Amino acid sequence: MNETAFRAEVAGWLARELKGEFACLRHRGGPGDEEAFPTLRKAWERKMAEGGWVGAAWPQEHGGRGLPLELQLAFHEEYVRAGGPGRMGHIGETLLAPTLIELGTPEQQRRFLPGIRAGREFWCQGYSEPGAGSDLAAITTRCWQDGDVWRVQGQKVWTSLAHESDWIFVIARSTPGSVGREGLTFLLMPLDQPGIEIQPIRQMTGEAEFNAVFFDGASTDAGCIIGKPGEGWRVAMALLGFERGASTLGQQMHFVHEMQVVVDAAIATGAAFDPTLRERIADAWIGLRALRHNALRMLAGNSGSVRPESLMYKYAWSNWHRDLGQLAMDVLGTAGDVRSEDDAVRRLQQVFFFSRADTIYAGTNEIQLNIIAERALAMPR
Amino acid sequence: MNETAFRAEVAGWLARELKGEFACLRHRGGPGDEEAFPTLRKAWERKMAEGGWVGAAWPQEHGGRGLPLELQLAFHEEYVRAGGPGRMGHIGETLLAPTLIELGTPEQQRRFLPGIRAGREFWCQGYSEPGAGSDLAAITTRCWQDGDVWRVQGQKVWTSLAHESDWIFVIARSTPGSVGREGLTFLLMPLDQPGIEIQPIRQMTGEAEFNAVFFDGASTDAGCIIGKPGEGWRVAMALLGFERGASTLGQQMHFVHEMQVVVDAAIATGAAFDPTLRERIADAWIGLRALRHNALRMLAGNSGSVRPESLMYKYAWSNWHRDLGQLAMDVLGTAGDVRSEDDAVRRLQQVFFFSRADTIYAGTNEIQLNIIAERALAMPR
Amino acid sequence: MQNALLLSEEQLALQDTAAAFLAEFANARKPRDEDARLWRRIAELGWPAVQVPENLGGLDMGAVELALLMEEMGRRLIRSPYFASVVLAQTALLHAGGAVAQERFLPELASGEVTATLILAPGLVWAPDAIRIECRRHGDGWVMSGEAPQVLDDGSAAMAFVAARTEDGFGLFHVSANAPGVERSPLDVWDLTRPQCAWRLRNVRLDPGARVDAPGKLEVGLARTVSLAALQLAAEQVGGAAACLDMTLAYTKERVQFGRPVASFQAVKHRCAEMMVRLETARSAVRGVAASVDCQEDAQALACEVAVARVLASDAYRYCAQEAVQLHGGVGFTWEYDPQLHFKRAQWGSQWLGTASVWRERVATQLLDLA
Amino acid sequence: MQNALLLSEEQLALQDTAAAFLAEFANARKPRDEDARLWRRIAELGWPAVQVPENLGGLDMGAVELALLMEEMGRRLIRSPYFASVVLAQTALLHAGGAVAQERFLPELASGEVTATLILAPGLVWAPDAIRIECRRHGDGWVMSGEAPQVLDDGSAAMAFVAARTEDGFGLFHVSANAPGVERSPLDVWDLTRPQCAWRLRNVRLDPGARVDAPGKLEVGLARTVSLAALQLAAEQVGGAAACLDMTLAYTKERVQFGRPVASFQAVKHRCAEMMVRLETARSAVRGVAASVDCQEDAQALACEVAVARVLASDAYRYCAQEAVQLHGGVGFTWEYDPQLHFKRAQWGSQWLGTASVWRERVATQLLDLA
Repeated sequence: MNETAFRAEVAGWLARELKGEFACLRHRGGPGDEEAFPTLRKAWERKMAEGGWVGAAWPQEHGGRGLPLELQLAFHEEYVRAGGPGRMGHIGETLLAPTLIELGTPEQQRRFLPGIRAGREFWCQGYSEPGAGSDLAAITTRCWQDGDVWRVQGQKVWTSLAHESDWIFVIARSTPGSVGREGLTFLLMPLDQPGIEIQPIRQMTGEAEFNAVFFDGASTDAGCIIGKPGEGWRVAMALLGFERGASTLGQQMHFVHEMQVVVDAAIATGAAFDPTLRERIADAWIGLRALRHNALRMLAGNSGSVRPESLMYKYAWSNWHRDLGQLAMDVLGTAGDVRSEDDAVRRLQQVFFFSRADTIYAGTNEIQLNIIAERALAMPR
Repeated sequence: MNETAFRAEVAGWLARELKGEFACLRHRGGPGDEEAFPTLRKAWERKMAEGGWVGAAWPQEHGGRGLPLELQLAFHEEYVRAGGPGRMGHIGETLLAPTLIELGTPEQQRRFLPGIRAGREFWCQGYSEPGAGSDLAAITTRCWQDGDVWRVQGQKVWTSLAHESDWIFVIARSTPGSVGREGLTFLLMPLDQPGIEIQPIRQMTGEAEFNAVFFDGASTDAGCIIGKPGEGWRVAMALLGFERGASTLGQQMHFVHEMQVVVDAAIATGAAFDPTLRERIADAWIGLRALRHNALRMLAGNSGSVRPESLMYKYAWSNWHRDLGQLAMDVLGTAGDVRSEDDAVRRLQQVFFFSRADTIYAGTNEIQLNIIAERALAMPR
Repeated sequence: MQNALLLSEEQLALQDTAAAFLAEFANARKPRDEDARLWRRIAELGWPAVQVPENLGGLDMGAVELALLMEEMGRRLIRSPYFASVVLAQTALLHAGGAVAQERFLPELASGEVTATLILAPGLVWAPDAIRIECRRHGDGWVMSGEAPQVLDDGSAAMAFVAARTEDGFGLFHVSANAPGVERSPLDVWDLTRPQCAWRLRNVRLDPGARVDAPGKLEVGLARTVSLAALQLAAEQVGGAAACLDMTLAYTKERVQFGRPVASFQAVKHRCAEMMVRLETARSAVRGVAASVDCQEDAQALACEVAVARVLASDAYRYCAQEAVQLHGGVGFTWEYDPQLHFKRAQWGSQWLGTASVWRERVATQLLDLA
Repeated sequence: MQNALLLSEEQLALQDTAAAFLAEFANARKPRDEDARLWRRIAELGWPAVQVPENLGGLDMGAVELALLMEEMGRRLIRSPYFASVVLAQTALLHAGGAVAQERFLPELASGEVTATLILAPGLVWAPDAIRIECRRHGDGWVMSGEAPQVLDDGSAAMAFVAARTEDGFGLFHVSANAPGVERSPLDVWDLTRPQCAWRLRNVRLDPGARVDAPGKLEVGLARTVSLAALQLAAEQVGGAAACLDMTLAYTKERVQFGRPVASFQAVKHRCAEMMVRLETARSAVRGVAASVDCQEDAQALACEVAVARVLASDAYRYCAQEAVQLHGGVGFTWEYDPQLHFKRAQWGSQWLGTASVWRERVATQLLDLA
């Protein structure tokens, strides 16, 4: 399909649908704002599914449209340009589904993909534990087979949107006494069962979009493990590999929006005349353009086997975003002290506070630098 | 003695003596400029000695004037304010002499202090080796007693002014097979002997004020070791402890002079109107004032047993100085590309290049941060 | 030359007492209705009196003692009217106020019976052009109108000293919080340890004695007030930065990942060392500047000296708070752990009494433009 | 949408060839009299022709190919007239020159038989107010006078294209290096890989055809020249930064202290990782911008895009060179090890064609003032 026509199709659909009851969702949701309108955003997911936009990147045989990379990019750009809300279904659509397609059985694919594709089943992620953060392989949550089912005992933490999800994928230790990356198993678990308790974790803003998830003999049927028992680490890492797909450019379009909000605020407050803030605003814009160039380079994939631009991408965007948050507050000045109902101010305050999590979750800055040093630069452990 | 009167005495003496043949020495010499007029600066040391200014801080029984701390500070401030040249004798006067006074025998004191006090014997330092830089305890230079003398075999490196010195103090391994801080001995060696060869090390400016010193069975008589054989590490560290004395404020007065040269250059070049450079100039001035407050706090000594302000002082001043050098070049702009005969430009270029050594010698930045973390913050190794 | 950085026995004792008291009574995590009780204890200790002259019921100490107290209060994130009433209002009265006003207000402020706040241009800077409140002659007295959208006041201030525009210049006025026409509403602030109110003044009638500035002292006095308050804010920030480092050390020494305490990783060690360097540099600056300000007459020279403390402490606190959040990992981002409290207060403090950029520019002006 | 960052087979081959050739012929440590021989080899490879149109004897490639070559030359610290003649002089002719001048000069410049340089305002910026050279009508021709105290010219340039003030504006003129009145003296520069000369012009007679700018294209063309040259400087800086990282990795993996390779210390690892992040960010920016400039018509938009590459590459090179010096420890500071060569060139490059601050301000103007 011609890209221009495709962009027109996306933009046209969004212009028709993202209004009326959904109008209030524009530029809402996403990390730092997940508590905004969760029910309505689930309805929006079903609307998206009806439009054929959920799983559009999946192969056609799995219910997708098999969109090539450049159209995926075009879709994300148009979506964010139109103010499309943060996606409730993205963990299922962009992380679990590609993993199922690559590593799941045909039966698992038939069982789970349609619910995701329809915008009706929502997923969350059970990786980190209180004692296994940066050291993810230190997982102590246990699992074992018990007749027709697998059971899980332990605790996961930092689970975004668990309270709004139907399923969780979990990595747990199936070989008693095993250590590190060995002896782990990757399970798909329904959340609505007596053996699972979800507790919100209050974050520094006072909101709670992360959760602790407690498993007390919770069960799932034996067909719900991906890969073989003991292969969980490999599956878990394959899933994380899908994080650097075309949706990174969608994330960047959110950043473009935030950047514009900062620029508008600077013009409004007079911060635009402060030499230091001018320079920081220019640096933020420069950094954002560089993120885009870097993402395109990553997607072009012609930088050899080491692919430094991929290994550094999470570090680069999270620190850029954190700096933007600090800049935003400095642009607001003392007015930033007060919780605001103004959409622009609220957004900037969210960026300031929530971006502090960006450099921590999904591999802290420190872990990212270790990874770069060891994998990209081959420095000794 | 009244401080005001003392300052007048110092200033008056300098006004009388630092002229005529010595006029060209004003603001010359010191790290980065040690190749300037070495012979004349030695004559200046003798002049200083005649004026009673060499060893003025030493106790009177060792030929000093027993100046209290506040008058030492006053001396250094007046000296640099008058443009007093970098001191050729400072390693003997401020490092070796206090060590001899604290740990040397009466005989050693009688033998070495007068030559230093008279501005006639010059000393240099033999600590680092090619394989023992940050890891100073990895010393492999050997020494052994051979009848009435001790002999030394090995290589020292980064020895400032060795080619202009008469004596070197050396730390070498006296216990064969010992490792680390054990089995080392601290020796005083005459440089002018067949077993010693001095090779200049060309630094990035093209000049050579550091040297490599090769010992091939070089000898010194048995009375020339400080402390007992095997106690060398303790002596070496005691000597380094004298580096944070009142002379730090003298060093700061050199920095005050350099800061003023930067400010003058910024006004002359128009860099003063560049918002970024303005801010950096202000930051440099702020950092310099903070160094002074920190040094006074360090000398007041009432911050408990950990003394964080002492442990961080070397890291703080060396990084401040390095930043000043970068700022100076940015103020000069493209004119900084060309080697200049203009005193002010030359000084700024020296600061730029030579300050790169500041964060390396006498404990690199990295070693300084380790020391801070382990000693001041009690973080585990 | 006496080394000004040498603390006396009395100063060290004051510091120790404050540290012990505040460790016990820290209220950042306690309900707001505890605040009044803490304030009574602080008043009993005499802290509101430190900088007030003896003849007005004060202890007649100097900026060094005040800074030592502020540092300890900053370390414990104390929520109290101290900053507004002592550091702002008292300082303004001491340096811009007339003798009559000083005699009228300082004794009760020194005793801590009542508290006050200060209203200048937004952000508490001395910028006449930005003053939004107007005060017109009205009979013998005055009538005042205007808005101060953000005032450092937890709602308990009995009065504000308000810099207002008059028909022929500016004046500093005493306004009682319960005067008719004064409307005060609490703001929903991020930093819960530093409450703010909006003050709206609608035709507030003031008696003839409400104008408190001494003739000819207003501009210099308020400029000096801002400098001295910025120095004390810097002291508070040093205490906060120290708390950030301490809690980060405690957490990383305890937290085990990859089979060893996080504090044993060299990158973490260097980061903590860098925190210490910035913190202790700022502390040296605050101590050194505090020891000199009481004899610094020239306003511009005072501002340059204060800039050293203000810039370094504000930046150090932001840096240390940010690092505390980061080095706590996941929990650093939660409500339950303390890094977030410092993170918010560090941001708060960076925007009031002039940003670091504003203070740097004061230094640049002195060095580059007036040379 | 074709991903502009995808390099073609031909581009990858050009890069590989350049890397192999330059690894062998790098001349930064060789005597100056080797330079001419290296230049002949470079000319044989056709590199001076990359951006010249085919009909003028060129290869008609674009900014991407030129940037790939510049990156490799930067990595090897090549000392040659390439930057002056190709990146500066050719670019000026291509964008500000008239057809006659292009036909006259580009073929010989593309062949590498002769080289040229460019003289604009000091520091190679397009700032008409700062142009110090004057050119007056004289009969049919012109007479030029003035000084260019620092010109990128190793003494071998056969000609300079000089932006000069005329009676009614500005013009770009061809000046032969051996014309009477031209006095050229080499400068004693710190960065020996980037030689400079002072040019003094005393009543230099120019023939009528010496004015080379196309009517109406001077300002836009020279602004565009500075932008495109700044992009290529950025490419060179990326290569230099990469060399700094590579040599630091090699040294720290080899150097043992405390019984282990220095590269195994986490703090060193994180520092090298940070170097890589800055370097690769700059590289992505240079590649991305190079892929778009040939179709970017608007001068201000072009400048903003180039600013991304210029700011990031200049800062990354300075950072990586500084870190290379530091992480080499004592030897990093010596003449014999290469970090100093990069350290000097990084400083050099940060000051020409507009500092990072200047480019940031261009972005700020576009975002904040023209919005």
